[in-house]
Order: sequence, then structure tokens, then C-alpha cells
Amino acid sequence: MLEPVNISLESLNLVTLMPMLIAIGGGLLILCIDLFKDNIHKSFYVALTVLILLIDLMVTMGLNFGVEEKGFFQVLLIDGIAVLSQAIILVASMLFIPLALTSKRFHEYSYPEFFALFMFMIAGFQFMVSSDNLILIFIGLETASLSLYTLIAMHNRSNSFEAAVKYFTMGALAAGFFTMGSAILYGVSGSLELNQIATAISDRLNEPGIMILLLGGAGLLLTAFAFKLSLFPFHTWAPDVYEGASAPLAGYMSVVPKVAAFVVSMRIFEMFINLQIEWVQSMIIFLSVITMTLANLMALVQKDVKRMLAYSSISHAGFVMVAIALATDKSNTGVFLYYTLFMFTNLGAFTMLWVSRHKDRVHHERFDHPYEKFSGMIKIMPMGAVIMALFMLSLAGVPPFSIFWGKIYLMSATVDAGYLWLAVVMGLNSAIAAYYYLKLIVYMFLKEPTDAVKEEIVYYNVSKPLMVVLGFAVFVTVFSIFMVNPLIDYISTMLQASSFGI
Amino acid sequence: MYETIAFYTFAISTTILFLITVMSKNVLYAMTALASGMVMISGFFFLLGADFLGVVQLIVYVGAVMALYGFAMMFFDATRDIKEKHQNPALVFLLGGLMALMFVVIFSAPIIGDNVQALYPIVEGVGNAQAVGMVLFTKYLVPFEVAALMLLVAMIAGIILAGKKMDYSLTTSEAADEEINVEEKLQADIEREKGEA
Amino acid sequence: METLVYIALFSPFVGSLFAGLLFGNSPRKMFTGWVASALIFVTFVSSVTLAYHVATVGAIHVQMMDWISAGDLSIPFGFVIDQISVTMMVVVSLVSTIVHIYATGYMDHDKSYNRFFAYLSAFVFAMMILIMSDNFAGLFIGWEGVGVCSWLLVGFWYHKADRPFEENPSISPSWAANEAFIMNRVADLGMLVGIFLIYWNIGSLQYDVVFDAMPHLADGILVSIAIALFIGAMGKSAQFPLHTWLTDAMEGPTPVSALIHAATMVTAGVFLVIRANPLYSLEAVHGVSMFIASLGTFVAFYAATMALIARDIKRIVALSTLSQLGYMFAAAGLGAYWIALFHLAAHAFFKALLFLGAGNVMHAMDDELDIFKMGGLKNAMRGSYIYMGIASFALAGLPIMAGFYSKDAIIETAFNEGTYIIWGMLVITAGMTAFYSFRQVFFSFHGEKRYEALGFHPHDMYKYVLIAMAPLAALAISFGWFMGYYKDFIYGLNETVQYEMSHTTHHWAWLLGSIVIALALTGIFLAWKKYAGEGENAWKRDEKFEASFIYKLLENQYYVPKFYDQFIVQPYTIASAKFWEFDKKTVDGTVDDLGKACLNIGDTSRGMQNGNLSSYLNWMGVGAMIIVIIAVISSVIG
Amino acid sequence: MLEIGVNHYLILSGILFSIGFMGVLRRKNLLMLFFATEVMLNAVNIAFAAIGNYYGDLSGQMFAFFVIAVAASEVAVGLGLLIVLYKKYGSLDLDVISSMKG
Amino acid sequence: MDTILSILIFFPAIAGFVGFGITKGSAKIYGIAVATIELILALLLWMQFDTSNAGMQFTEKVALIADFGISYNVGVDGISLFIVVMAALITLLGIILLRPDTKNMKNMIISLLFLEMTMVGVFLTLDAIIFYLFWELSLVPMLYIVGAWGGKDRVYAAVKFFLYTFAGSLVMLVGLLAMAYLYHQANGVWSFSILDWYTLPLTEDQQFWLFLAFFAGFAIKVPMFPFHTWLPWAHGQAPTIGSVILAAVLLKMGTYGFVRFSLPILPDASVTFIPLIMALSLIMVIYTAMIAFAQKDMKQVIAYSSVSHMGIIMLGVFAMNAEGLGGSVFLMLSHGIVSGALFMLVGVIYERTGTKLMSEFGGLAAVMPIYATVFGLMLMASVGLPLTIGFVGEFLVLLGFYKISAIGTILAGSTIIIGSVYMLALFKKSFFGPVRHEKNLALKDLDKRELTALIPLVLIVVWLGVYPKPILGPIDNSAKHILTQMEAKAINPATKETIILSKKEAE
Repeated sequence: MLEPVNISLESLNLVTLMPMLIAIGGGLLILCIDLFKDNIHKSFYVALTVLILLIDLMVTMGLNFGVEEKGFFQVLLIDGIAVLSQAIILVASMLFIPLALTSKRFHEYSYPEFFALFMFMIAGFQFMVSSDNLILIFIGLETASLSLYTLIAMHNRSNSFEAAVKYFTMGALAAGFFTMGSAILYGVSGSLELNQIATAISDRLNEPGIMILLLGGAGLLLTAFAFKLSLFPFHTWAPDVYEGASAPLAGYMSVVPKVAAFVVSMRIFEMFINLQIEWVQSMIIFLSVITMTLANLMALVQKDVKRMLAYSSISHAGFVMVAIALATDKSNTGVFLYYTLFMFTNLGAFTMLWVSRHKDRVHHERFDHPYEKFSGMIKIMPMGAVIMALFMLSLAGVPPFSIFWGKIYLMSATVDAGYLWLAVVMGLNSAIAAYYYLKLIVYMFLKEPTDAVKEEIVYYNVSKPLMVVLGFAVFVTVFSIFMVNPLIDYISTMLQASSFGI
Repeated sequence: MYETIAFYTFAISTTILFLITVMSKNVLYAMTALASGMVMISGFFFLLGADFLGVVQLIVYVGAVMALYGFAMMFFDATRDIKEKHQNPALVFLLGGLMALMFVVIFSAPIIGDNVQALYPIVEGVGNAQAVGMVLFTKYLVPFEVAALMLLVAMIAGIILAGKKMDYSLTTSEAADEEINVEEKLQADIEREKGEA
Repeated sequence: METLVYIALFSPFVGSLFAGLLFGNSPRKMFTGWVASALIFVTFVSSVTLAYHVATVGAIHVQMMDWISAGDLSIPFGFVIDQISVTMMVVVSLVSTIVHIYATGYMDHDKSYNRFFAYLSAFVFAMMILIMSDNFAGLFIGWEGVGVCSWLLVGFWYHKADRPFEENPSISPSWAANEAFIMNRVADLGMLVGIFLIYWNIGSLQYDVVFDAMPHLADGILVSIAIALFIGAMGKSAQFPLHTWLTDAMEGPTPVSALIHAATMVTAGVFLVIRANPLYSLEAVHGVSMFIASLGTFVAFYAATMALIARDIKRIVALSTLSQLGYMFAAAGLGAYWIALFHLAAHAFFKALLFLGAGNVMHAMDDELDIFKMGGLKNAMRGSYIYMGIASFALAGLPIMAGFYSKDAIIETAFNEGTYIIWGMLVITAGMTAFYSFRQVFFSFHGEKRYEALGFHPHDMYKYVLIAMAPLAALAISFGWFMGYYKDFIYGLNETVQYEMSHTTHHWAWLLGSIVIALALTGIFLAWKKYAGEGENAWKRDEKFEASFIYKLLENQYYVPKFYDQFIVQPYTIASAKFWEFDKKTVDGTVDDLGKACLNIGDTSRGMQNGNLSSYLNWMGVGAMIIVIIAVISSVIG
Repeated sequence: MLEIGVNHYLILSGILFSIGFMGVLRRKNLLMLFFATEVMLNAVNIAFAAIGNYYGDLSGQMFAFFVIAVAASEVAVGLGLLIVLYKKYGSLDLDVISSMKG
Repeated sequence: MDTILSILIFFPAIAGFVGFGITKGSAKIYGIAVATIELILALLLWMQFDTSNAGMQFTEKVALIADFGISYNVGVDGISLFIVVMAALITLLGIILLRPDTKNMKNMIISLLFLEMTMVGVFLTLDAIIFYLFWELSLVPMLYIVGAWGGKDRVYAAVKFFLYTFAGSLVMLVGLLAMAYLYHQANGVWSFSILDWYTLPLTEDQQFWLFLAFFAGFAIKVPMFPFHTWLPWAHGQAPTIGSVILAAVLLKMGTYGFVRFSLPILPDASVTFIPLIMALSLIMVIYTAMIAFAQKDMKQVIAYSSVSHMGIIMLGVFAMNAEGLGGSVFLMLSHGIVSGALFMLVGVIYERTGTKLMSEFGGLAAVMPIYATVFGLMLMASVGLPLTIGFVGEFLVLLGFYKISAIGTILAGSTIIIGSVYMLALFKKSFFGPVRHEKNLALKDLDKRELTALIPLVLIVVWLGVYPKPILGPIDNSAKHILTQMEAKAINPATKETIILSKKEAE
């Protein structure tokens, strides 16, 4: 017979579960409210969501005890990067969800379930980043992903369904790789927890034939995360999904799932790299180099701004992936710095797209945001054009706009690690990338407006909340230079309080 | 000996069944083969002493999932043979074959470490279900709850996506910005259908 | 005295600014010419006073202010008034004054009259800087300054259109101006290199410092400096092969030709060699000096041959200038610097006179230059006839005339140095000089009045102009008489400038002189015989001779301009066009191709994004496959 | 060969996984494609169960449970998506559903 | 006045921002006012400047990203001072020259003011990252100016300009980061301050690679052969003001970069690379001058001539003596003034006739005498006539470089020949000869607006040609200072030998 278990409540460390519980509770609350009262305006749900997320954020930030915290039988791991990435995820969510408050109605926002699913998705991501147990990571990932697929499909256009199905199917395949990879690691280590896996592997590192298992397992996991991070050649879903999804969701996807996936990649692959398994490092560098290059090249020939931004997000992900390969403190700091800064710029860029989103495809039979839509914008809407240009310049890495700082920090990390050639490749890629960002600026500033470009069409969706979000994004993008130092401070403090500290 | 025979029997049958699943042109055959294959897989679980898992496999997979697929199949009216255009069948087989080869190579390696200690050992004389329950509700309580959340998500997703409300898109131009009330329209539809009936 | 130096220097500048800034753009104002002339005259007076001062008291050295100082380099605006510079100052200011006055008459119908005086005075200013400067950089300022003024003045009638080379070898004034400027710049580069060499080896550009330090330098460096500076001199003084610009520069108004391309600027090269006499008299650079002498001799001869058959009145004078410059270089190269300088001065007087006379002819003939169309002008233009005659006598080196003393001294020097080939050539050239100068005189003033058939109504220049030319005529006659005084004067400068004939030469001097005179007289006689006849004896074109190879060779200036055109100008033009093509196609093309390649790769790789989920999955499968295979292989290998 | 060890199970799991993988790559019909993903997940379950058995550890089985749960939820969401897609396109053939490209 | 540099940098930007609120009609006068104030500030700086101090003055330092060693750090020395003054002057004159009927005048003025901030910022900053910031930022307004007001292929030209420079500077950025890393290795703290970097000893190998990285950024900006092809495009398509500022100030950023970064930080590599620099510069000097001769468009002639002159400047920078270095800085100024003026002049005729093709003109000297005079003067300054501004720098550069290579100097000196070839050809084709087109007879000479813009330049050309001392003195001081730093920092004895602090010592 089994011994009855006696567990003290304190040892569970319930507080570690609090952030996710708040998100889940929030989701359930929304569902319940929906049960009792129909036809509440979406603004109510948006406000509610933001408030819950705010509480969640505050609780999360309060979790920082300066050391690793484990809870619930060591399943939950609240360390620095968990808190940090949760904070980023929550902030991003809070910034993106107000984009629901358009002046025009869209299908997905007419469902209260949309907001519930959104909460559940956040909870999924939170679980994913705050655990080193492969099972919980997997479940969190799937919860979040399944919600995301649904959210995409809820935009309710044939493109959205197509996008959701593509994402879903490839996600299923990636899930297969993830599980298989985990199985191999489990086989090698007899455990599903990364810290124990690391110990076990380091014990067995010299056994003959073990390397093939390790590399095979790492390769399969890499495939799975490469899919999530949209690295070449697993990126193929990304442009279609970005195109099919609504702009806020696309922007959201370019940040939040990636941050979550980066955190997990950090935990998994840096474990390998720290175990001196250089193959993983070379493989990741190889992947990131071709990712950023090819994505950039493909972005060059896009006709649609949103699709271009999709490729650009792929390229940025490739850029940041380098940091994982380097596995230094600085590079890890760089990942978060980069994504924090990237978040604000992308928020702005996608909001601009969202603002200008028209239900009819006025300019192009397939695309919502073809370049022609923006031509001569400076003449009609100077402010809008300048703002959009700021975001483009920031994405291109022109100082002093936000992404530049992330970029130099990462490049500096690369240089520090001795990968000068890689830094040069990163630099040249930024130059290639500048071309397509510039293309939009060229359209906006240097071309004559076409007949179809009219203020009421381009500012179709605009509303006060959207403008506030936009203003916030502009502010942060422009004045990011004053934010960088506190951010670096905070991030490195956080990193020191995690398995990656020092 | 008994185990060997059982293993090979199950192995061969699952392989063949799954091959049918992925090769067959007929959805019904494929699905039947899948269901049978899963039954066979539960056989492995029993062999490996994971009785509870085997049962779950039978109930969840063969019972629930397959039923779901069955309904779906009916919805899509997919009893006919399905024509699929394969652009490069050779590549697919090559990839599949190579993948299999790689797994053979990888798994030929001595995977089980002697020094590796089981963290949640299977206690002698304790039923599998009991042991599983013990672990599941202590160590894996959180994942378990999250799995519940995931199923909730799946449920909501299924309801929303398959719901009638999705037929009227507020997103696309057809319903542009006229302040149409989706509910009203739905109601009207239902009534019209009733009338037709 | 310092004030006088500045007055001498700046009064032409004031004149230039007066004419240029105040009236440059306004309609013709006669007084601008007079003001400018008066200011040049002031310079002349100051120069003469300074000359007296130099002769009696000694050289003056003033420093106005710093110009460039960087690193260890320090270049002031400093001026030195010694025997050499003061000679030049007097000559330049005198000729300039006369030319200015002359120009008030000559240019009185030109609507850009004011502008002309602005340029002309500016030229004098630049020339003064060139002469008076106490360092090589200052010299270079003047050097370039006269170049620009020459450019402006040659191209004064810029509105004239280009004509084909066959029709007019100098194409157009603006073309000739550019040619002159560019060709001079070629030489200037040599000069700059010389300056750099001096600076890096001595550390200063001041004449006194430099010449003091020179004897201590290595031979190779000295030779390089000497060559480099001489290259500079070659350009300005139009020595072969940089001579073609001078004849083309005759496109400018005649006073310009008289002042710049006969009397002053073209002698700057000679001046430079004389100025640098401590360098060129060093034993180490003897070879260079000999080369200078030989080249000078060659040019003297070479130019004279071309002058023999030239038809253009100004070209003949220009070629004779070239030839005389050759004489001066021969003298300077042989070490007889003061003789060269003396000839320079003498030449300035009679050549300016000759040019101005030629200008009178042109003026009378409505700018007609072809001597074949003239003849028998002596009655219509008596004054000019006399002046031209005097000048030609002086040029031919007949006794009493200025040219006799100076040229003869040069020929004697060649004999004295034992360079008999040079001597021989110079003697022959002297004969040819007499022939061609009188050929021109006889052609224009004697013989049939061919102009009548062409409908010209020649009349002589304004009286005052002719009177103004008188000093030149007087000096053309008498300047040689002062040779002895001048020698004493210049011997005060330094050792190296002194040059004395040996006793033997002195002994043979009368014989040598007679040979030259005999040859000159022969030349004059031949010219008389052939060209001065009237009626029966009148000159007729000799078609056969004109078809001969020699004639063609000379007429085409030994095909040198053609050579330049064919082998420098055209290849340069073609190469430029080719380079441009290369730049656009290859250099820029590569960049564009890189860009296009990026786009193409983008476009091609976009193919993987075909929208079909199945192929996406395949890509993913392939990717996974590759990663796993690499994993397996690399783990097996290592 | 006769003595069944963990490697046997694992190799079998690998082969089954490859079959599923091949199916995913091969299938054009979305419904059938989902079948193939089920095959893959099931194949992994064998591996987990086997490893768990040989270590005498329950974690493998746990993972297998959760994989089953995930598979089930995926089916739900996937079928939901298929339904809306089918309504829009009238087909489940991947060649038809490819409006977004480039 | 301790914050005068910050005021100088940010005043135009703030004014540009405020300018959004100005009405269209008053935009130009607003621009003139702001640029005048900026110029007065710059002159004030000059007056306050201590000419005897060769080092940095008016320094300010505020930490921005302390953890990463990035701080806002500005200072001025004899080299940057005058470039800043020139930038302010050229901007003012450029704005004055703007046609009152320029479309979107307000946008133009705002762009120009932002551009002015970046230009001033580049030259005053002492922090590598902030330098990079201004460096990159300067591309943006320029892109807009070229792209929005330019000629037919303006978009292509603008994008090419942007991308080319951007690509190069990103490689440079890697170099900067590597430099910071090396500094961190040595001192344990992060710093991007150039002054700190001056003190950091580097091995020859490190210097070699860092030099190459810096080279990528600077050489494209200069632009050195074979990276120059963006320039004819940019100039050919840019509006007058764009060309003026591009030629006068933006190109100087490249050479300034070499002076400020490559030389003092990497002395040994600088010496090692002299042959390469020399080869490229000579190609620039001769090859582009020949291309200039082949041009049909006046503006292209001047554009290519800019490249050619920049070659001379490059030689001076690498002359490794005070004469050459000081001369090249002076030449930067003089080239800025002269090419700026020439572009303005071409702009004038382009405004009148709508064409820049030389074949369309001819005989302009008779029709527009003042214009021709100013043009002629600038032309002469451009070909380096003594007593004009162009001579001083060119002379000093060639003089200085003679110490490095006699042959190289002679080849480079051919610029005075071929430079006059294309310039005189240009002048002859457009200004001399008969008036080719009837309509050109009616062309008006320079009007008041144009004279206001050009006369200051004319005066400067003459003034600094005759009396360059007020500027040459401080430049010379700072050039010597840089050379002293280089000499002190050099680790290779051969380098020390090449660097000539004072000729007397060298002997």
C-alpha cells in the first residue's frame, strides 16, 4: 500500500501559482458574467481584462524574491526569467487588448469568450515560462496555442480560418517533435525536469553512444521550438498566419508567444550549451543566420505591409536567436531587452495597420495593407505618416529609436562572445532589412497619393483608445534611450535570480 | 518469451495498421485502422505495466476521440475515396524512411543509464492505478489542472468555431458596418428553416 | 621704401578692383582704362625708384603678414626687392603701362572695355607678386595668378564659336584659354613637386634660407629639385613640348599678346631659373643646366623654322617669342644668368613693340591676321611701319639695336662655354630670325597692296597710342647701350649671377659678331628679295613649295598639336567616357546587381511560401530531417 | 533480438512516429492529416511508457497521459477549425486552401 | 556658456519640432531665423573657443546607459569647431537660397532643421554610440529631402544613398562594439567615450580588424572608390539644397570619422593601411576626375569632382604629419564652401531653365555676367587657385603627403591638371561660345535672394584664401595634438617613425 501523503500547505508555496490563477480566474469570471448578462459592450470586457491583467502583473512582479522559488512539488519554478517574461507577456497583453476598442465592430470582439480565451492563453504562456518540467511546459504551450488558434480563427474571414488551420496543423507536427524530443531526454536522464536532466546528462556525458541520443533529442526539441520561434525552414506558417490574423493579434503573436518560446529555449538549449555540447550552439547559429537572411530577402519582395512585418518578425526572431546560442548573461539580457523594446515598436506598427484596416479591401484584391495604401500619406495625414515612419525606422534599427538599443546590445553580446563574423552578418542583415522598411517610408513620404488614399479610409478604425495606445508606443519608441538603462538593470537583476544568473 | 511474442505481434500489427491509416484513400478505412492501431498500442501499455494508461488509451482514444472523428467524418461526408494529388511522393517516402532510419540509429544507442535513479518509482505491490493517482495528484497536480483548463479551452473553441454565429461575419465586408444584430439574424434563420421544414 | 614696395605691388590691384568691381558690369567707361593706366604708371615710377634704391643702397626685404602656417611650414606674404626682381619690375611695369595706354585705344570699341582693364591690371598685380615674392609659395601664387589672368584674357572674346582645327588651329579664344591654362598646370605640378622637395629637405620655402641650405643637400635631391622647378618654368615659358599653347594664345586681344605672351608672363620661366641661379649653378645640377641650355637652343631653332612659313601675323610674332625664350634659356642654362635677364628685358621691349605694331596692323585690317592679304601698308600706316621696322631690326640683332647686344652675348656665351653645337644652332637661328621677322614686315608693309582687292581701308592707330609706343621703340634701339651699367648693377647681387667671357672669346668676339650680323643681313636680304617686290617682282604664292613635305610639316607645327589631339586629348576623352561607362555599368552595376540579387533570391525563395500547407509541412519535415541527420552524423563523427 | 529490451520499444516507437510523420507530409486531406498526427503522438506514448517501465519510474506514464489529453483537445479544436473551414471552402483538400502565398 | 554645445545640437531640433506649428507661408523666414540663431551660436562658440588649447573644450558628460558605458558626451576642438560653423553657415545659406515657391516648404524647413541637428551632433559628440546615433539619423532627413524634392529618379537615388551608407555603418557599428569590448577587457568597465578609447592600447592585429570595420562605415560616406556610386545618384537627383548640404557637410562626416576615430585610436593600423588608402584615393582623384570630364550634366560634373576632391582629403588625413592632416581638415572646409557654392550655382541655373545639361547652355557669360563671375571664382577655388580657399588645403595636403609617397603625390597632384580640365570644359561649354538657345538670352542674372546666399561664400573663399590663419591655427594645433596622441599610442616603432610630429625632430 502506498503511504498516505502528508503535505504541508506551505511547502506547496501556493503563491507561485497566483499569477496563473488570476488569469484563469479572470477568464472564468468573464465566462460567468457572460452567462448572466448578454450583450455587454466589448469595452467592458476590455476594461475588465486589462484590470485583471494589471493585478496579475502586480502579483507577478511581487513574486520576485531574488532567488529561485519552487512550488507545487517543484513543478512550478518562479525564477528571475519567469517573472521577467511573465511581466513582458502581461504588459504586452495589456497593451494589445485595448486594440479591441475600434470604432468599427469586428467579429471576434462580439464574443465575450474571446476575452476568456485570451486570459487562458496568457495563463498558458505563464505556465510555460514558469516551469522547468517538460510536462507542464508542454501543457502550457498547448493551452496557449489552442487558444491562439481559436482567437485567430475568430476573426472570421476565410483567410483567418486558413491561417488558423495552417498554424494548427504545423503546431501539431511540432508537438509531435517536442514530445519525441522529450522522450529521448527522459530516456537519457530518467527525469522530466530540466535541472535534473542537466545533472543526469552531465553524469552520463562520457558514456559511449550517449551523444547520438543527446543530439537527436536536442535536434527534435530544436525543431519544435524553431517552429514556435519561426526559424527557417519552420517559419512558413508565420507570414500566412500574420496575414490571416487581425492586426492586433498578429502584433501580439510577434511578441508574446516568442518571448515564451525564447524563455523555454533558453532553459533547454542553454542547458545543452552549458554542458559543452557545441553542436547545439552551432546549429542554432546556423539556423538563426539563415533565418534572418532569408526572411529579410523574402520580406524585400512583399507587397503587403502586414506580410512584410511578418517576415520582419521572423527575421528579428532569427536575430534574437543568436543570443540563445551565445548563452551568456549579456546575451540573455539582450533577449529580454530586445523583445521589450521590440514590443513597443511592433505595438505601434500593428496598431497603425489596425487603425487603417478597412473592411473592404479597397486597394488590393487580396491584401488589406498593400504599400499603395500608404502612398503619399505625408500629404494627407502628416502625423500618421511620421508616426508610422518612426516605427519603421525603429524596426530598421536606426538610432535612437527603441530597437536600435536592443540591436546593439545583442550585437555587443555577440562581439563579446568572440563571434565577430556573426555580428557583421547581423549588421548586414539589418541593412538589407532597412530596404523594406524604407519602402514603406518611400511610399508614405516620397510618392504621390493615389485616388483611393483618403483620410476616412486610412483612419477607418481610429478611436480614442487606439490613439492612446499609439501615443504610448510612439513615446516609448522615441524616448527609449532613457528607458534602456533601468531596463538593463532590472533584467540583469532578474537574470541573476535565475538558473542563468552569473 | 511470452513478452517477445506479444511485442512482435503488437508491433507488426500496429505498424501495418498505422501504415494503412496514412496510406489509405478511404477515410473510413483509415479511421478504422487508426482505431485498431490504438487498441494495439494499449496492448503495449499493458505489456509495459502501465495498465491504467492502457485503459485510458482505450477509453479516451478509441472511445472519445474516434467517436469525435466519426461525427466529423459524417459532417464532411467523407465516405467516398479521397483523391489526393501528391506532387512528390518519392520525397515523402524518402523523408519518412530516413526518419525511421534515424530513429533506429538513435534508439540503438544504449539509452538506459545504470545510475539513473527513478524519481517516482513504481512501488512493488501497488496497483498501477493507485500509483498513478498518487503521483498525478501530488506532483502533477498543477499540470493536471492545466490540462483541465486546456480541455476547457478546447471545448470553448469547439463550441465557438462550430457555432452558427460564425456564419455571419462582422469582419468581412458583406456585413460591413450596418448595425445588424447577429442574434436577430440567427433567429430569423432558424425561423425560416422551421418554416421550410 | 617699404611703402613704395607696397605701392608698386598694390596699385595695379587697386586699378583692377576699380575697373572690375565698380565698373565691371557697366557699359564702357573710357576713364577706367585711364585710371588703370595711371595706376600702373605709379607702379612703374615706384619700380624705378626702387631700382635706384637697390642700386645705391641694396636689396629690400619686407614681410607683410603670415599666409599659411601649418605644422612646421610657415609661409608669409614676404617680398624681396633685389637686382633680379627689380629688373623685372621695371620691365613689367614699363611694358604694362604702355600696353595699358595702348589698350585704351585698341579696345575702345569693345563693349567689355572695363572688364578688360580689370583683367589686365589684375595680371600686372599677379605678375608683380610672382616677381617680388620672397618665397616659392609666393612665387607660386603669382605663377597661378598670371595663369588665370592669361586664361581670362586669352578667352576675353569668349563669345566666339569654336571652329574646326583645320580652319583655325587655335579653334576659339575660349579653347585656347583653356589649353593655355591646362598646359600650364601640367608644368605647375612639376613646380609644386619642386616646392615639396624643397620643403621636406630644407624646411622652408624662403629663397634666402633655401639657397643657403642648397649646397649641403645630396646631389640626387638637388637634381630632382632642379628638374621639378624647370618643368614649372617650361610650362610658363612655353618650352617644348609644352609650347603649343603660346601660339594658340594669340586668340586673345593683341595688347594681351604683347603684354603677357611676349613681354612678361612667358618670361616667368626664365625668371624662375634666374631666380634660382644659386641652385642651377651648383656643380651637382650641371646636367640639368646643360639640358636647359640644349632645350632652349632647340626651341629657339624649332620655333624659328615654323615662323619661316607662318601666315598669321600674330603667330609669327608668337613663334619668334618662343624662339627668343629659347635663347634666354640657353643663356640661363649655360650659367649666364644676367645675360639671360638682360635679353629678357631687351626682348620685352622690342617684342612688345612688335606686337603692338602688329596690333595696329590688325586694327587697321579689321582683325585680319593673314599676311598674304596684306602688303603695301607702309603709306597708310607710317608710324606703325617705323615701329615694326625698329622692332624687327632689334629682333634680328642688327648692331646698335638692343637685340644685338643681348642676343649676341648669348651666342657668345655658347661659344665661350665650348658648346659649339649650341652656338651653331643659335647662329643659324639668328639668321632665320632676321628672315622671318623681315618677311613679315615686308609682307605687310611692302609689295602689292593686296588688301585693296579685299576692300580694306586701313588707317593708322590714334596718335596718342603711337606716341605712347615711342618709349618702347627708344628702348628697342638703345637698351643695349646700357649693358655695361646693367652688368655692374646686377653683379651686386651674388657670385653665381656673375658671368664673364673668357679672354679667348673676348678676343674672337668681333668675328663671332660679324658672322651673326652677316647671317642676319643675309636673311633680311632674302626676305627683301622675295617679299618686298612690287609689280613684276611682286610675291606670288609658290604652290609647289606649299605642297612640299617640309612646308606641310612646318605649317602643321611639326604635327605636335595634332599629336596632342590624337594621342592625348582624344584618348583622354575616350578613356573618360569609357570610365564613366565602367563606373555606371561595373562599379555601380555591381552594387545594383547585389541589390537585385537580393531581390531575386527573395523572389525565388518566396516560392517556398506557396500557400499550400502540405508543402509547408514538407519544408518542416525536410528541416527536421536535416537537423536530425546532422545531429546523427556529427555525433557519429565526433 | 528475442529478449525484448527498451530499445525494441523505442525503435518501434520511432518507426511508428516516422509512419505518422510520413502521413503528415503525405496527406492532403486535412481530416486524414489529423489521423497521422494522432499516430505520431501515440508512437511517442509507447516510448514514454517503455522508458518509464525500464527506469521503474512513473513520470513517463504521466507524460503519456498528458499527451493523450493534449491529443484529445487538439482533436476538438482541430475539428472545430475543420468545420468552419469546410463551411467556407467546401473542401478539406489542402490544395484548395491556399489563398495566401508569397 | 558651459552648455553651449548642447544648445547648438538641440536648438535646431527643438526649433524643427516647434516648426510643426508654423504656417506654410512663414516657414522659410522661420527657417532663416532659426538657422541664423544657430549660426550666431556657432560663431559665439568660436569666439569663446580657446585657440591655444588643442584638446577638447566645453565638454559635457551625462551618463545615458551607464551599465553599457553609453553617455551623452560632447566636446569641441579645433577640428570640429569649424566644421560645425560651416554646417551652420551652409544650412543658413541653403535655406536662404530656397525658392519661395518650393512645394511643401514647411516640411523642407523642418527636415533641414533636423538635419542640422544631426550634422552638428556628429561633429560634436565624443561618445561613439551617440556619434553613431547622429550619423544614422542624418540619413533620414536627407532621404526625405532627396526623395521628396529631387529629380526623376529621386526615390532610387535616395534609397540607394540610405541603404549604402546604412550598410557600411552597421559594419562600423560592429567595430565600435568590438572596441568597447576591448576596452572592457582591459579596464573592466564599459565605455564608448572616444577620449577613453584614445588611451587604450591595442595590438596590431586588433587594430587591423577594427580599422577595416571603421573603414567600411567611413569609406562609404566619404565616398571612397569603389563605394562612391551612390553619390552621383544622390547629387544628380537631389534638390539644390540637398546637394549643397550633402557635399558640404555630410561627406565630411566620413573623413572626420577617419580623423576622429581611425587615426588616434588605431595608429598602427592607420599606418599599415596607408598603401591601400593611397591606392583608393588616387583612383578616386584621377578616375573620378576623368569621369567628371565625360559628364553632360553640370551637376554631375560637380558631383564627381567632389569625389575627386575627397580623395585628396583622404590623402591628407593619412599623411601622418601636421601639414597633411591640418591641410585635409582645412580642405574639408574649403571643399564644403566651394562645392556648396557650386551646387547652389547649378541650382540657380536649373531653376531658371529646368535643365542642367551643358549642351543646353553656352554663352551664359554674356547673358549672366555676375553669375558667370561667381561661378568662375568658385571654379578657380575648386581647381585650387592660390589666394582662394581651395589652394591652401590642397597645397598642404599634397605637401604633407609628399613625405609618405612622392609618386603618390605626383599622381594625386595631377588633380590640379585634370581638375582644371573638367572644370574648364564645363565652364567653356556653358559659359563661353555663342548663346546656343534663343531663350537663354532672356535669362536673368542673379537676383537678391541668390546674391544673399552666394556673396558670403564668395567673401569666405577669398578671405580664407588670403588669410587662412584664424582657422588654420586652431586646426593645426589640434592636428598636432592628434598626431602626438597617435605617436604616444603607437606600438610599432615603424609607426612612430612614419608619424612626423615636427620636422625638426625628425631630422
